[in-house]
Parts: sequence; structure tokens; C-alpha cells
Amino acid sequence: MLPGGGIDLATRIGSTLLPNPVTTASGCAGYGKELAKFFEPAAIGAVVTKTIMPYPRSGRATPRMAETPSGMLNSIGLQGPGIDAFVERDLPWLAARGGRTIVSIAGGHVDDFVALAERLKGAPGVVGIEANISCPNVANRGQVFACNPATSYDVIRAVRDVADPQVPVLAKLSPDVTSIVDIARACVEAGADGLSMINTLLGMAIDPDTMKPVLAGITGGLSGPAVRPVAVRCVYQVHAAMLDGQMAQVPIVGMGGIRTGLDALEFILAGAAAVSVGTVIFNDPSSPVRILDELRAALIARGFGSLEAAIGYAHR
Amino acid sequence: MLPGGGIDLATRIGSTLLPNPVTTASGCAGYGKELAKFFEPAAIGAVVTKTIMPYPRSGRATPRMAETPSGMLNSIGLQGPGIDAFVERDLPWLAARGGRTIVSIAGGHVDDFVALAERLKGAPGVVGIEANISCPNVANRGQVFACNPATSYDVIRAVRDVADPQVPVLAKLSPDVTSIVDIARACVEAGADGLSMINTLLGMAIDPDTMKPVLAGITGGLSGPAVRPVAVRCVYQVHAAMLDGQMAQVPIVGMGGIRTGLDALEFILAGAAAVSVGTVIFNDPSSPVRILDELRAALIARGFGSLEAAIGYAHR
Amino acid sequence: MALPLQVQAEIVGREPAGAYHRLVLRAPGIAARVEPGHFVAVAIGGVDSAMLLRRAFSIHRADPAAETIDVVFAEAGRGTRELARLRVGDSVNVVAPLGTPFPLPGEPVSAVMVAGGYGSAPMFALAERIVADGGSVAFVLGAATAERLYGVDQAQAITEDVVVTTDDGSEGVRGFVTGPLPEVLTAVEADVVYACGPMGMLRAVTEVASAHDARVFTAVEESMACGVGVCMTCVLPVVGDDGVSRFVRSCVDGPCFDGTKVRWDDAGTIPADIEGAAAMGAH
Amino acid sequence: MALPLQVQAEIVGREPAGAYHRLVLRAPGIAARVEPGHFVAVAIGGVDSAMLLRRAFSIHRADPAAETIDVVFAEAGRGTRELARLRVGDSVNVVAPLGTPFPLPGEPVSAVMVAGGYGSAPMFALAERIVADGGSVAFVLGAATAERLYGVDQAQAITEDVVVTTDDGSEGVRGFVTGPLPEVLTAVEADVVYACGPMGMLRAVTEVASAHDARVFTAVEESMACGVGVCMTCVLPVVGDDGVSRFVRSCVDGPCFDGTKVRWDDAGTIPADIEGAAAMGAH
Ligand SMILES: Cc1cc2nc3c(=O)[nH]c(=O)nc-3n(C[C@H](O)[C@H](O)[C@H](O)COP(=O)(O)OP(=O)(O)OC[C@H]3O[C@@H](n4cnc5c(N)ncnc54)[C@H](O)[C@@H]3O)c2cc1C
Ligand SMILES: Cc1cc2nc3c(=O)[nH]c(=O)nc-3n(C[C@H](O)[C@H](O)[C@H](O)COP(=O)(O)OP(=O)(O)OC[C@H]3O[C@@H](n4cnc5c(N)ncnc54)[C@H](O)[C@@H]3O)c2cc1C
Ligand SMILES: Cc1cc2nc3c(=O)[nH]c(=O)nc-3n(C[C@H](O)[C@H](O)[C@H](O)COP(=O)(O)O)c2cc1C
Ligand SMILES: Cc1cc2nc3c(=O)[nH]c(=O)nc-3n(C[C@H](O)[C@H](O)[C@H](O)COP(=O)(O)O)c2cc1C
Ligand code: FES
Ligand code: FES
Repeated sequence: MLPGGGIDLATRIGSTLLPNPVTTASGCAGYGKELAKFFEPAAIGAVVTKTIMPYPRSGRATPRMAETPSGMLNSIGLQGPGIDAFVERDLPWLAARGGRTIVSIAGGHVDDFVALAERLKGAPGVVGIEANISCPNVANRGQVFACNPATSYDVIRAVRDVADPQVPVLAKLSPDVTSIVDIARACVEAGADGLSMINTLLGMAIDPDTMKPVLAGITGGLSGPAVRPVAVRCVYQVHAAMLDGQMAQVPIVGMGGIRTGLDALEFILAGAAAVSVGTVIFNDPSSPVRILDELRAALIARGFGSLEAAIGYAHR
Repeated sequence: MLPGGGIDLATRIGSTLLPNPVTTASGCAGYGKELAKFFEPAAIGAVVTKTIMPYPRSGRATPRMAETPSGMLNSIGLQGPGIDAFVERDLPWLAARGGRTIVSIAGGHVDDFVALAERLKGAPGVVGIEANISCPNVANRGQVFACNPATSYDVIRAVRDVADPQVPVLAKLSPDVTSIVDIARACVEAGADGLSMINTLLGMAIDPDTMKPVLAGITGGLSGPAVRPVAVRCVYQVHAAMLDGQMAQVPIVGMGGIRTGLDALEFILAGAAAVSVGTVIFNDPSSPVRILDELRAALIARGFGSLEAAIGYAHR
Repeated sequence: MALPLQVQAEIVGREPAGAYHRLVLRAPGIAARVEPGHFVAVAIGGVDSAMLLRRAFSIHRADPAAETIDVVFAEAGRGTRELARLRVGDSVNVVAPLGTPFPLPGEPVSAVMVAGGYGSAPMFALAERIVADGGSVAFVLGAATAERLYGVDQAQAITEDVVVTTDDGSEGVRGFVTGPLPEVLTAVEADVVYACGPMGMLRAVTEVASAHDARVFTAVEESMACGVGVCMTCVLPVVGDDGVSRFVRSCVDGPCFDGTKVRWDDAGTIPADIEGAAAMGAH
Repeated sequence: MALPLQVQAEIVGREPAGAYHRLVLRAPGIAARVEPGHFVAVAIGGVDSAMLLRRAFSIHRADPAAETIDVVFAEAGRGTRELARLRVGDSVNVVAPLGTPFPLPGEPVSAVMVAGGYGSAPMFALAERIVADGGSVAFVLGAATAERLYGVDQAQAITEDVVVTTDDGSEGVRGFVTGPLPEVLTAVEADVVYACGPMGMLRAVTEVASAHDARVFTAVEESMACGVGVCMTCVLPVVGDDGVSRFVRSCVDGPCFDGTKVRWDDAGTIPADIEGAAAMGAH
């Protein structure tokens, strides 16, 4: 870490100003508590919590994961305690520790999202809501919301309408679509204050011994450095569409295989205003602070006076 | 390699019977000649040639590649000599060497595909045509044909109509779509005798030193073991849709990051009748025959009496 | 729970141990925190490695004076194959101690240690603690073959009561550990059984121990992505103190569980009565 | 073109060489096929490596009797960092010899060898061949700093005519190789220039040599995915014998090219008159 920091790393998402751009990716940091053994939650920009649903959920059967080349597959199935336990038990812990929390929410119906956003009003330490629309839409034969501009719009619009106006709403996008720009535009039109991308890619593995799918859930989400080129492309495409005037310009939280400060820089140059570290936390539980330090050093080495100056630089 | 082989590895694609299921992926084996320094082209099921277009093409500017974690990005831009030089010079060489050739073709208009299929009539050694529909459709603002069921249908229908009836037509699909099953179904309805999947995923990388995209073409295609979980999922989904009666059952040529015989087996268990080895050839130029040997041994070790018995086994 | 440390550990010792490898790691600060049943998560390669996930190993021995911990491991797949290539002087990144260790009786008891294969690794340090607390121990060590047994000599150095089984009869009694176990439990009037090994064995040992009114603690081996409690890949259905079954994380709430609380038969399924199962119906 | 072999090569020697590493590889069958200018493609790690692409290195020396080849390389990035970790006794997978080597004059000539940094690696064996054929050689070896020079001693063992340049003046003449080059060409009445180094240097050397009516052969260093001619990543715009410019593969048609045929200024662009440029307009 450089003496005095020497660079302004603050980044804005809607009305929230984060002290720095490094966050944890949803589902890769629990609710913040476990990682506090490795670093102070307040040291990073924000903790994005595991996606929370209205009621307790068992999640899927095991096996829930498979290692793949430079990546992994997971099919956790959104195991969690439900919003009530979360608001009463987990959120206050993080807030007391000085952490900024972006709460990831999901449901099978638009109403679920609305109920969750309502419940979060006035909850301590919440600096953002990330609507995980990469989850199945019960009304639409289980097709995920994020696969369709209209259903994406509906969720984001409803969440934006009901959420605390001071709390920015982020839409978390899936890369498994023909045109991510179309989905991004729909979300921004619906009022999203920011876009988080990308969620995992749908993948699977077959065990050569049992000759059956490795995951109990058959398919799962692919993440890790393997997917980074896809993630950078998504961020770059959407930022380019914003620069082109195809949609309003909102901050992008970039993620997908970030392992080092230079990986984080790649996302920022592509157009991200903040980044999330996900799978790499499993490899290196203290990686968010390491990546923050490396990113700071990389920005300084390249002569940037602030984080902001580097955002989208690759488009110039 | 096991004594006597000991297992029937033949596999059928339309009216073509290949002696074994291992082929080279388009763009990763040139037109067969260079790899003949490492193995006999006739030893593998077929050589799928680099995609050929109606006229000579320079391809894109360099840099055309970037290494990524367990994968690579390429943006070659379909450099090639054009169909005439190919038919006169390259095809006869492979045929004389006893190789079976699946010719990959592409164009910017449906008419280009038609002209190419016409030109291949009666050409020596051609056991299949692979229509690479993951290329930009000039009439549709450059959106790739494979992104849309209707444009996919149009190309495959036109090629199937004009091609030699004895020569099977394969549709090469892109994974960069919301529903690969929809595209696959359109191609099968259009008369595809088989489906090749997957082509590369759209990705990009930014150079942390120049702070600009690494590839001259900005975006490129991601391939290699990194994408294998996505590829296996695509094959599994489409094979499942065939078993479900959602579309007619045609053979699938599976590819995406195959590095070992067990990787090839994974695709076969998922539903592929044949496999292609692509990027891994760059790592190991003799890999197609190694993978064939490893696959044969793996099938025997698992008690299969034939390749056919293993196809789609993971669905049972 | 002991606070884990993440450190770059130097390999200071390496030796074959039957079918296994034993690695001694100099890992500053860790040894003093280790209790029997803790595990260490070892990274495979550095920042360019294609294997992202750490591998978990029981800590076999911890020597606070030498600042070393050691592990005994089988070459089971890609990652352990890489670990087996490491030489003295190389270094690996480790996170330890992790997990909930075996509960120590805290009073003199008669304990039986049951282990399959390298599952015995954490048992010797545990047995020594029990003996030091005035208790007595017996061992039932099993494996598929003689060379897959680990630490029979270490057990014999602690107690005379060591029974060995192998599936193929190449050493000791032919068969599973559960063959001689009832007799051993009766003979030593066991108060508590500690077990480590494959799931099927733990289930069977739990049954036998319960039938003998002995308490039973089992160390499970579930696939773990993070090892630190954030990913939810390593869950098992476990009955809570409130009687409610939940999917709990074997990396933080385990790997050492009261065997009678683990719903062994339901592992790999979603039992209808598990907390939150109802919400899964929808999608 | 020599038929390449793919073999598992054992590292039999390893030493630092200024800013570089020199590795000696026992690679059965390969050495006897090597001509100066050939390269070897080295795999980084085995089947679990995250780095799929081989790295290309000029073959510095080939010893058919010992069945060895050697390379001199800089730690430039992830892959060469891994290679630098290898020790004697380790093995790496290599494919060699690859590429079109330097054309040998086949008659006594006055040749000047120009190289930047490790670019000198293939030059010594080439110079020895030229001298053996009755010709004479001079060297102009340049680098950024003294420690980035390679093989000045080897050059001096072949000829007295060795000029050294460094960008920072830490050894020899301050500046680029093209500074003293014209004078050297005149002094030795050069018939032919062989050059290996960065693109900008090759371009400049080609200009100087052409101005002196010397033939010039350049070994280029383009990013290569396959090294064997199948991927089309390594192309350069080169004028053919028929006067038509094409993107040709530097891995098989090069890396050694007639410098006057390479369209140095157009590398990294699509020149309008290159074969097939017209077809790129459409999409
Ligand atoms: C708490 C705990 C303690 C363990 N203690 C020991 C020990 O002392 N000695 C020992 O030899 N082994 C032990 N294991 C098992 C050891 O972790 C696996 O053998 C090892 O992970 C296999 O890795 P691999 O790369 O060789 O196999 P791969 O098949 O390449 O592994 C792929 C993935 O699956 C996981 N995996 C594969 N097999 C197992 C397994 N049996 N258990 C858990 N995860 C697995 C890997 O961790 C990895 O994430 C323990 C496991 C756990 C969870
Ligand atoms: C024909 C030929 C001969 C060469 N001879 C030598 C030699 O004798 N000694 C030596 O030190 N180097 C030589 N090089 C350059 C050497 O290949 C690169 O330094 C090396 O590939 C860098 O790999 P990396 O993994 O360290 O870098 P990374 O940046 O991790 O490499 C990423 C990718 O880019 C490619 N790449 C990066 N730099 C270069 C480069 N300068 N040239 C070509 N590809 C590059 C790599 O091969 C790899 O595919 C030669 C290159 C070629 C093409
Ligand atoms: C084990 C695991 C669980 C995840 N759970 C969630 C989740 O609950 N909600 C969500 O929006 N994304 C979830 N993700 C996706 C990550 O937040 C992230 O978008 C993705 O993994 C890409 O980033 P990475 O490569 O850095 O992990 C999960 C990812 C993993 C690996
Ligand atoms: C350098 C390169 C060039 C390619 N060129 C083509 C092509 O011309 N036509 C095509 O259909 N696919 C092309 N592909 C895609 C491959 O055929 C294959 O679908 C993809 O790379 C996934 O397989 P792999 O991971 O085994 O490489 C190319 C891939 C690479 C890496
Ligand atoms: S391994 Fe991640 S929660 Fe247990
Ligand atoms: S490197 Fe593949 S063609 Fe030259």
C-alpha cells in the first residue's frame, strides 16, 4: 500500500458515495461476518450480501459445486434464512462493524422483490439494493427475469418505485442473453441507478466416473477467471452503448473472475465504476483488500489522479 | 492404444459414416496439411476446415489473439484464400492423403452460402458441409445469423436445398444466445443433418499497459477449456430437447475446450455423436489422435460396447 | 472458534507414508491455534493456477515450538497430484486452522477412535489429549488395503488397544471397522467414539456407537469451495438443538459433528422437513 | 522445411545469462534437424495448466551429439516466469524445429549480424556456418542496458569485428544498433545482413542495409497461438514473388523473412492493397 493513499478512489452509485470501488460479489462473502476474520468489512467499498429471498430457503441438494479450468460451477439454489432473520440478525452486525451493505434480493415474482425492498426501508447500513434478476420467473415458466427486457424492466421498476429513494437500486444482469445491451437499456429505463454485471454463465460438468452430471442441480453457474473475457466484453459493450447515447449513463459494477488489481483495472478501463470480487475470495479470503491495494498502486503507476479518470478509459 | 481397438467407434452424421468421432474444429487445423506433420489426417474421423468464404479475405489486423485463463481470444476475421483456390489446391491434397473433409463455409448473405455449397458439389473427399452461421449477417446490421432462429433457418434451408444430397449439412451454433435450443430447433427444421456446437463466446481483454483493447478487432472469440462447462451445457440442453420431442433427433458434434479423452467423453455422455478438438491443438498439435486413443480406452474401461451406446448416457 | 491465519508456508518436510504423502509445513502463527479436528485449506499453485479452489486436509500434527503443522494426504486427483510434486523449500499458501474441532471430553473418559484410511490423521493428537486428561483410548483403524492404513504405529505408541481391519484382509481383520467395533466398545466400556472417514463409515459407526449408548463425534469430508463459511457448497442436513433440521456448513459448523445429529441418509437430497425446503418448490 | 517433433524434453542445464536465463534441453531427435533461425515452442505446464499457448524461443544452439538444444530467454510475463522456475531434472513439452530458418548464403560472403537483446541468440550458430563456408562476419549487438546484451563473448570468439551499443551507454556506443551500422556495412563491404530483434529495429536495419545494397534477412517476433501454421494469428503483410501483398504466417513462412519484402509500416493494419482486403469491407 502506498503512503497516504495518494489518490481519490471514491466512486458514486446513485446517491451513495463509496470510499473505494472494491466490493464483494453476492454469494461469495456470505453476510460479511465470516470474512471479517480476514479483513475489516469497512475497509472495502461495500459488502454485497448473498441474495436474500422473502422466506428461508434450503437451497439445492449437494453436490453443489464443481471445479472447472480456471473457474467453478455452483448450484447453491439461493440457500438463506429469509429476509426477516437477515434484517434482524445479519444486517445489524455489519452495520455495527462499520460496513456498508448492498443487499442482494431476489424472488420468483415481482411482488417478492417489492416486499423485500419494502422490508429493507430504514434497515441499518444499507447503501444499495442489488436486484438479482438472474433468477427464475415463476410466471414465465421459470425463465429467468434477466433473459427478457420486459420482465427485467418490470422488476427494476417495481423495486425502484418502492425502495427508499436515498438507496440506489442496481440491476444484476446475466450474460446468457443474445444482447446484454437490450437488457441493460430496459433496466436503466426502469430506473436502475446502476448495473451489476455479470452473473454466472450457465454451465455444467459430467463426472466421467459416475457418467452423470456432477451437480445435483444438473446445471450451475460458471464463474472465476475463466469467464473474465466475457464479463469485460459485457461491461465494455454496455458502457459503449451509454457513450453512444443508446441509454442513459449509470455506473456499472463490473465482476467476473477478478483475481488481481490489474484485473480490476481492466473492468474499470472497460467502463466499470466499481468492481466485485467473487470466486477468487474462495481462493484467497483476503483478496478484496489485496485487490484494492493493487488497484490503487496500478492507478497511481499509470498517472491517474483519481479512480474516476480511469473509468472507461479504453474507449478513448 | 488398446490392442485391436476392441470397440466400434464409428459414428453417423446424415449419410456419412465416420470411422471415429474425433474431428478438428474449424479454424484450428487450417486445411489439414500442417497437422499432417504430427498425425495422419485419415487417422481421425474428419478434418473440419477453416471456414471458407466466396472470395479471398485478408482477415483482421493484428494483434489477433490474447491468452486468457485456461483459454484464448481470437479475432482472425476469417482470413482465407476463397473457395476457388481452396477447391483447386487444398481439398485435393487432403483427399489424396485419404482424409475425410468437412468443409466449413460462411458468407455475409444467404446467397454466399448457396454459392459455396454449389461450388462444393462433386469436390473430392467432402463428407460434410458445416455452415458457420456464427458470422455477421450483412442484411441485418451485421448481427450474426446464429443469433436469430429465422436467419439461421434461412441459411440452413438454402444450403440444404442446394448441396449434394449425399453430403450432410451441419449448422455451427453460437452459444451467445438466450436460448440455444430455439436456434437448434430452427436449424433442424430447416433440414440440418447435424449440429456443431459451440462456436466461441464473445469476449475481450484490455491490456493493462496500453490501456486499450488487446485485439485489433476489439472483441474476439473465447475458446479453450475455460468454456467447456458452457459447451457441455449447450450440448446437454439440445440433446435433452431432442429426447423430449421438442425437435427431431440429429447428431451433435460437440466442442469447446476438449483437452483429453475424458473431456471428449463428457461431451458424448451429454449427447454428442462426435467431437471437435480446437484450441488445444495449439497446445498439443498431435492431440486429436491422443484424444481419440484416450477416448477409446475410456469407453472400454467403462464397459461400453460401442461409441453409440455412450451417446447421451448422462440423460439416462 | 480459533481465528484462522492465511500464510505462505514453506515445506520443511516431505515423506511417503504407505499409500500417502506426509508434508510438514512451516506456517508461522498457526500451530499454536490448532485443536484436534481442525483442518487446513491449501491453495494449488499461484495466481496463474487453473485450480482455483483450495484443498482441505485434516491437520495431523501441530508443533507450536517448530511453528509447523503437517498433513497426510492421498493423491486423489488433479490438485493433490500437484501437491505431491512439491519439494522441500517450495512454498504453498495455507489458511488454518479452520472448522469446528472435535469436542474434548474435559474429564477422564474411555474413548474409541475409529478411522478409515487417512481419516486417522487427526486422531493421534486427539487421543494423546484424552490420555493426558486421564482418559483411556482404543483404536479401530481400517482401510481397503494394508498400504492404505495410516498411523497404526502411532496408535500403538499410545495404547495397546489397537484393532486393524482391511477390506482385503491384507492386514488385521478382514472387513470393515464396524465388524470388530461393537466388541471393542463393550470391552473398553466406551463413553465416546470419535470417527473420521468416508460418509458410509461414519453413518455405520454412529449407529453402532448409539446402540452402545456411547456419544459419537464424526469428522465429515464434504466438497468445499471456500472452507471459510461463505459459499454454502459444503452443507449437510443436521438436526439443530431446537429439533429443526437445516443445511449447515461442514466447513464452519463442522467438519466435526455429533454423529447422531447428522441425517446421514438424507445427504445429497432435500429432505421435505429441512428448513426452507418449502421455498424450493416454486423454482 | 524440417519436420518438427513433439517431445518431452528434460532440462539438463540452467544458468543465468545477464538479464536472461539459458536453459539446455535434452530433446531426442530434434538437434540434428535444427538450422539457424529455427525456433522451439515450449508448453507451459501440463494438462492442468491455465496457460494454453506455447511460448516461442529462437534455438540458440543445437548439439546433435548430446541431443540437446538450448534457449536464452527473458522473464517477460506469466509464461516465462513459470519457465524460469524450472530446475534441472524437470521436463517440458517442446515442439521443434519450427519455422523457416535464415537462408544460408551457400558461398563465401561478408555478412553482418545485427541483434537487439536476446535477439542475438540464433546469430552465433549462423555466423559459425557462414565462416565455415569461407565467409566472414561482423556483429553489431545492441540492447537497452549492458546486462540486456547477450553473447558479446560468443561473438568475439568468432570475429574481431564486434560493435556493441546500449541505449543508456552502459556498454559500448550509446544509442541504437543503426548508429554504427552504416559504417560497419561499409567497412566490411557487406553482402548480406542478418537481423533479429524488435520490429522497429528490423525495419530500420532493413532500410540501412538496402541503402548499402546488401541483402537483408530479418527474424520477426510476432504473437503466435499455434506456431505450426494452423491458427493465422501471427501474420504480417509481406510482398510475394508475384508482387501481391498477403498476410503471411510468421510461424511457417517466417520467422526469417527477406526484410525488403515485409511491409513494416503496415504491420497492425489492413493495407488496402493486401489480398482479400476488399472482402473485409462487407463485415
Ligand atoms: C475437512 C476435510 C478434511 C480432509 N482431510 C484429508 C486428509 O487428511 N487427507 C486426505 O488425503 N484428504 C483429505 N480430505 C480430502 C481432500 O480434500 C481431497 O482428497 C482433495 O480435495 C482432492 O483434491 P484433488 O484435487 O486431488 O481432486 P479433484 O478431483 O481434482 O478435486 C476437485 C474438487 O473436488 C474436491 N474434492 C475431491 N475429492 C474430495 C473429497 N474426498 N473431499 C472433499 N473434497 C473433495 C476438491 O477439493 C476440489 O475442489 C479432506 C477433506 C475435507 C473436506
Ligand atoms: C519466433 C520467436 C522467437 C522468439 N525468441 C525468443 C528468444 O530467443 N528469447 C526470448 O526471451 N524471447 C523470444 N521470443 C519472445 C517470447 O516468445 C516471449 O517473450 C514470450 O512468449 C513471452 O511469454 P510470457 O508468457 O512471458 O508473456 P505473456 O505476456 O504472459 O504472454 C502472453 C501471450 O503473448 C505472447 N507474447 C508475449 N510477448 C511476446 C513476444 N515478445 N513475442 C511473441 N509473443 C509474445 C506469448 O507467447 C503468449 O501467447 C520469441 C518469439 C518468437 C515469436
Ligand atoms: C458460490 C457462488 C454463489 C453465488 N451466489 C450468488 C447470489 O446469491 N446472487 C447473485 O447475484 N450472484 C451470485 N453469484 C454470482 C457472483 O455474484 C458473480 O456475479 C459471479 O460469480 C461472477 O464473478 P466471479 O467470477 O468473481 O465469481 C454466486 C457465485 C458463486 C461462485
Ligand atoms: C484461432 C481460432 C479460429 C477459429 N476459426 C473458426 C472458423 O473459421 N470457423 C468456425 O466455425 N469456428 C472457428 N473457431 C471456433 C472453433 O471451431 C470452436 O468452435 C471453438 O474454438 C470452441 O472449441 P475449442 O475450445 O476446442 O477451440 C476458431 C477458433 C479459434 C481458436
Ligand atoms: S466450503 Fe464454503 S461454506 Fe463451507
Ligand atoms: S502461430 Fe498459428 S499460424 Fe502462425
